[in-house]
Amino acid sequence: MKKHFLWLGVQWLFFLLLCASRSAFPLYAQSSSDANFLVSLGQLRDASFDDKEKIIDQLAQSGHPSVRAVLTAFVEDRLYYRNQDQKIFIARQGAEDAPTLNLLDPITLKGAGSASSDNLSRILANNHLRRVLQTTLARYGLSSPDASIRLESVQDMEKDLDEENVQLLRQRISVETDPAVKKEIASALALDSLGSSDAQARLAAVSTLRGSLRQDVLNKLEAMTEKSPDGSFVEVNEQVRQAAAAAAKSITRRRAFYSGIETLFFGLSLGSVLVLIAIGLAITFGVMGVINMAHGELMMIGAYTTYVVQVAMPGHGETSILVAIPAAFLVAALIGILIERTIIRFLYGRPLETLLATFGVSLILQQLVRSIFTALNRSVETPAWMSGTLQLNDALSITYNRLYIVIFTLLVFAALLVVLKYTRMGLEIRAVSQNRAMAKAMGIRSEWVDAMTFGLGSGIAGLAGVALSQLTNVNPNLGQSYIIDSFLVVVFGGVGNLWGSMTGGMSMGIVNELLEPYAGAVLAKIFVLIALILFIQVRPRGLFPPTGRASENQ
Amino acid sequence: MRYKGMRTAGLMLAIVMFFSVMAKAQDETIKIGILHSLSGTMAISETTLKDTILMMIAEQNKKGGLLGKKLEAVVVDPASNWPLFAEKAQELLEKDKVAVVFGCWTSVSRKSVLPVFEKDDGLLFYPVQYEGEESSKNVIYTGAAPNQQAIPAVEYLMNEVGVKRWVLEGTDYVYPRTTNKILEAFLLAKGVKPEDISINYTPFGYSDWQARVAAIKKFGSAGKKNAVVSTINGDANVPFYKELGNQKISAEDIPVMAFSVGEEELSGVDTKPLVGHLAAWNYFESINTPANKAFIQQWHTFIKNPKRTTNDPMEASYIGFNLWVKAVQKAGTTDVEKVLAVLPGTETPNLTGSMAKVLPNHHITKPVYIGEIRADGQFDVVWKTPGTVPGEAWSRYLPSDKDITADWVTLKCGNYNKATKTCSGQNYK
Amino acid sequence: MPPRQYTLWISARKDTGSAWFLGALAVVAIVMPILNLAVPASSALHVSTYGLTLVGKYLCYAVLALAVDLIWGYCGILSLGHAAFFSLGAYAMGMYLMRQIGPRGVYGDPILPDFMVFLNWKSLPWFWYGFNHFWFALFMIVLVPGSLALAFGWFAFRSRVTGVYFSIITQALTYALMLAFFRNDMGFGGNNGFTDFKDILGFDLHSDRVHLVLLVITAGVLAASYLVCRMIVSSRAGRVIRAIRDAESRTRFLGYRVESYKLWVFVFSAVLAGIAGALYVPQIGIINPSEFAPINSIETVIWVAVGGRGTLYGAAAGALLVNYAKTYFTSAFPEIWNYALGALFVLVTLFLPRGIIGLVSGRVKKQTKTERLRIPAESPEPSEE
Amino acid sequence: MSARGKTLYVEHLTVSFDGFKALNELTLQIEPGELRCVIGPNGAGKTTMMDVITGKTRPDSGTVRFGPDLNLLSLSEPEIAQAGIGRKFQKPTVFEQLTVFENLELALAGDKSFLKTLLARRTGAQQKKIDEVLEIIDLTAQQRMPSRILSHGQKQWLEIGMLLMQDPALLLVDEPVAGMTPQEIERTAALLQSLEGEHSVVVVEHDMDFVRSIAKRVTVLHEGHVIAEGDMNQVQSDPRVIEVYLGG
Repeated sequence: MKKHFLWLGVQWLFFLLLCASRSAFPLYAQSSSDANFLVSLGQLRDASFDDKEKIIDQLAQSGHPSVRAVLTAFVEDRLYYRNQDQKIFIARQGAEDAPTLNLLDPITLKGAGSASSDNLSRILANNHLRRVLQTTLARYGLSSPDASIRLESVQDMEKDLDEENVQLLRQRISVETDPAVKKEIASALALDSLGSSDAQARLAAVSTLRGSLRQDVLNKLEAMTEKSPDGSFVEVNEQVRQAAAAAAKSITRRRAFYSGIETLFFGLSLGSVLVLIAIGLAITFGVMGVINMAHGELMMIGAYTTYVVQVAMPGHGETSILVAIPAAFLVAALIGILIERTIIRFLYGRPLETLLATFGVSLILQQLVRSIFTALNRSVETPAWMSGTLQLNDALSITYNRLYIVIFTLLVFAALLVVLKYTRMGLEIRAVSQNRAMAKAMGIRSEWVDAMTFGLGSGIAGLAGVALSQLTNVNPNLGQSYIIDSFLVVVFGGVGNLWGSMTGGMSMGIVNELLEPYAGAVLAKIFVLIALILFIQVRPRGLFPPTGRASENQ
Repeated sequence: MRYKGMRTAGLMLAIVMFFSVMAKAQDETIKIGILHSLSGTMAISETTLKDTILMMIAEQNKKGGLLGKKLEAVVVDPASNWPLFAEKAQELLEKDKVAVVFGCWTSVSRKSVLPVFEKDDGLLFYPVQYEGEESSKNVIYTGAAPNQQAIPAVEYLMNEVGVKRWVLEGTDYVYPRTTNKILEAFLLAKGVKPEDISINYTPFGYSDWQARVAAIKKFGSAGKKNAVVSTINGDANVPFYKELGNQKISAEDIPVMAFSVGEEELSGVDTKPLVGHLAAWNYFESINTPANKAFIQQWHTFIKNPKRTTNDPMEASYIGFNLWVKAVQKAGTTDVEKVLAVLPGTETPNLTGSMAKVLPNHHITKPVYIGEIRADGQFDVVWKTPGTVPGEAWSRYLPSDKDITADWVTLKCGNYNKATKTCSGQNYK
Repeated sequence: MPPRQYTLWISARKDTGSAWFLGALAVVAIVMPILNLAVPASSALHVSTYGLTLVGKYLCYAVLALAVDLIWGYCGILSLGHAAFFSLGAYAMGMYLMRQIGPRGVYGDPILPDFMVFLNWKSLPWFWYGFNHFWFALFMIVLVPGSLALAFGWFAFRSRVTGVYFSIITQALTYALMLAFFRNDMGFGGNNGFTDFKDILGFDLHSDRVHLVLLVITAGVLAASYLVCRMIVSSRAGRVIRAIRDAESRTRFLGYRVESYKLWVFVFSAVLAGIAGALYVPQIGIINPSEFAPINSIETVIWVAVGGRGTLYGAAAGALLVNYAKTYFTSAFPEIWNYALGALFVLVTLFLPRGIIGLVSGRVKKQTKTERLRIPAESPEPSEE
Repeated sequence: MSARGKTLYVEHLTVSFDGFKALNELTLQIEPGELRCVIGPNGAGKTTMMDVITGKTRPDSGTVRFGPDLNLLSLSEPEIAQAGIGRKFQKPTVFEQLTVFENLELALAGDKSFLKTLLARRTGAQQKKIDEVLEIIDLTAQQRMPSRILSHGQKQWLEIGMLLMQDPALLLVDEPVAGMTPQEIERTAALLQSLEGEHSVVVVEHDMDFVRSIAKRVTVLHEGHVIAEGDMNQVQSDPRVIEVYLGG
């Protein structure tokens, strides 16, 4: 509570500053201000969205100490009125969290008991209002001690640069200490003064903006170089025009470069998904020669495990996914081992038989999941640390979840290599895959190795499921939509060769993304498929063909 | 000789089994066919509608059934496989002799059963918003026609939000194609410049949205107010919205108006990043009317899950079922001809406080609501049409349609050309 | 009925399996129509039109199954692309039927199919020319799948793409085609494909009689293609094909051009699949890209496996059985039929490696498990060295 | 038969599998009607040599000609077989699913294009030829059995029989007596010798007694090239042979 008052103090200071800045603006007495404040607040109840906008403006003008709190509550859908007495309240938390809400008094901002959400009606905001509220609130944020908040506020204010905002920014820039914020404000002001009547100011603005990468800046600059309908240039001053043209040119060039990088990253992220769904298969199919049509369903099970884990640990949205990774691996692996022990072990040496049987298994698994979880999608939450983008600059940003999936893929891949190369189990797996009889003779329990190998492959499918749950629908058909791709990747890379799957998947992903902007999603995909078919004609055993006499039978 | 006989046992067995099936005895109930996919890709959406109809039937039977008989549901699974839809439709009509069928979701499934219903003179209630361009004697369309969803939605964006630049993003099949075609015609008519409209199609189940969303972002940063009108179908939506959320496209900057995304689709997404994005429907679960409250209550008890959402196609199924019941009571029989005769003009209250009335073109009247996605996956209604909107089978904005009208009362035709005074199309004789 | 005199010829060759198969087929082709027309609908023996359409559909699938059995069961090449050949044949027939609609379409355009009018196409794309003639359509039904198989096979077999690699690229082929046909811009009606057909050769497709005739024709085609396949496999070429399946390079060293044998069989089997598709469309009344789905190819393989590969009649029987099971389960246990079907596949592969026919013909009993494991027929790779 | 009386020239043949030289400047010549035994320790390149001659493996360098003008390296396996070179594999490979009779029938010389075989009817001559061979390989009784149920020895014979059906000018026989009973070995020896003169025969074998029993000329391979050639005695007395082979 103490902290709270401190805040009030800060707001008061700011309020005074605000008043000082607007000479025209009279200072209310506290009590009357409260009254007016409540009145205009009350009007929010059944005002149209347009009226609400006006009211918000009034509230802001009133400069009442709790304006900020109220407006913040409004933008966050926490502003209610009680049905019986129509009194306005701020709720501590959103309605979806709890049936009963703890209320705050909008004037004192002190606790005002609680009420069930049924007796309360929320005051609706729409997109437009949210925008208005944000810019209004931004003015408050401008004086926040936290630089990042200040930055956001500036960015919000940039979205409509009216007189007031420009005023405030002008004042701010003089006192602003943080370089990033200062720069942002500078470019904002420059953006504004592009429209000024003074050619020198415009020229200066252009030169400040030359370094920018922003699309809206670019648009403004390009607009300046265009001719207006009557044939005269929009920008009258020759010199300024050329400066603008030059600036626009350099911005476009640099943006093009970054968008190239972006496409490349898109390719990598798509590729890593392909790799992830394929390497599990590279083991079951490549190493063991089992055409596992249930591979997709194992991924689906991985995804559902993620969902179950998330449900099992409510309130740990940030961490549940980390728990899900080992869980998914285990569940999928166990199911895989079950399949291997009950069905596949009777079918070694008959790859097609495994295709048929596992196809049956995939039907059963799908229906099983459908019976347990219904056919509806399951929502797997994206933890905060995985959502959002890594803003490298105004032209290039990378979404975190894609980034993490790329990393995840690399980790899984590396781990797999280590297991196969440096562990006893890996050794035995390779031994059995190369010469079963000999391995047996050397006392390797090939039965056990088979089970473990299949389990390993299935477990990795489960891991792929965890990743997919972050990208797409978690529903019983999840597997179906990926199985074909995973087979293609494995065959393209060369059956039984992990590096093959890696290069194969990545190159397929990148080619696909490079083509997509020109050919469109479908044609790009078709092209990739055809290219793959032709490639197999040239290299009938894929990128990295299996070598040695053993492979003669492949 | 015995072995040789057994060789073809399989074949014989199959034939014999047919007879056994053909020879099923009929009993004294009114049979109601439910033709929704319970497996395959469409199961996600369609199972819910199957349950809805089952619920309605149970309710009706509690009320003592219909015409003194109990209602009996005949559920089949066309497994999201279009030829199988046709087969199952035929099975319901010819083998089970059902009085009415509630079913289909995708347009192609409807198209594939249409010939069957017209040949066997069955009655189908189709509960999903669709592209129009069709009016069959044997189908009642209780979902929205384009003028009951798309057009009002775009008008809202244009007038209330002040959108100047449009991305029409859709899955590449007939519903988005038609809707976008109508919308494009409409927008151009409203003076939107062609370069301010960008139309793009992606395949079914498209999941790699990163590039597309980036492109939308770029298109949107041209300084004019921009909006996306999404006719993206089922599966592709979740990855699309996930990508929107990740690339931080906020509804304040670029609102996305969706026609195929409802409460159920959102129950599969983490909606926090999507707050404020829009959807246009004729029903929202959040709409606060006694009828709706009761319906939701009933649904939760029936499905034994207080968290299950309701959605627009469910309301359409609800309306369809009640319309049929009313019509049967009016006609005093379940005979399709007679029921079809009384259906136009039949009215039943919908769940949002207005009346759903069957029009001569076999579409119904519906109110249109615009909702903004809420953090809890529900919608806030931010706009609604003053009254109900009558469904139009043929769009007034398409040159190919302007002369065509559907009227099963006076013209007895679903595709009547006013100019040439000829009737063609579905029931061409 | 053709089957009769052939049956004599067959039984002369002491092939009782064929005799029974063709006999049963004759029964279907003769008895079903009678039961449909003569027997009153009230009677328990009456076969409804629904029943007929089903059988018609199954028989089409049986033809497809023959095609797959020939290439897989006898030549050991697992093609997962037969759905593509089937669908191409189907589309060729569909294009003819679309042209037959003429001005009776929704938009009443005398030339353009509705979906083209709808996509604002002004004129008929070149690849639609000629499809208003039935003979041309028939020609295409053979030509299109045939030439695709020829081109594809020529490359694949020449560069010795074998076993799983072949299976996967055939799958890629059909997948690519599916995506292509889903595109509305391709001019094949996109996702909806073709539907709302009016008549074939002037006969109304909605009339039961026409369906009856189609059924009989399909039965005839099935019998004919069965006999041709039988002739191939029982000829010396047939033995070469089996030799290729069992020991490919050995066959090479005997001086046989393995590639060309494979190619011939592949192309023939593709054409057969195309014909099956062509018969399928008018009876089902719709064709759309989902027929290309790779899953369909796999299902076809499964019919053959369930029936019993390498026997031809086994494949046909398998197609009938599995599809009947599907029809039955999807209405009898709509909620759980996938369990039943899945279990069926698993059990058959585990316990009936020679399929149902293997069971009833009792050949399995003579074999020990180890022997069964060695049967190369069941591995896609010719076992050599 | 056009193939008759042709000489097989193998000159400077080099084949290496990733680094390892399986054949190294191998040069040898098989005269028409000659029966030649090729011996050598494991990895001497015996099988690889046969692979190259029959077109299974392509050499890095060197030439293989059949008769003065026919360059085998430019031909595919079937073409080489058609040119009159037959091969029997180390591990007997017969068509397990086919009967003994069918196995032999497939091996019949003649046009082997698809359409021809599709319409082929068995002529009396062919029937006679098959019966003869059945006699020779002593499988007349088993001719209707599927070949998979034959004993190992019988399979070896069937395969040799198939070679005879092809009626090739040159037979390449890889370890014909592996896993045979003494009696069978004897008969095989007799059989191979009976071919001499009519056909050129190259026998690769480990079993020295067997080699001694049939061989006129013996070639010893080591590390991919010929280290000795001559009759059995010469070869056995050759110090290098003793060192690398008999000694080792």
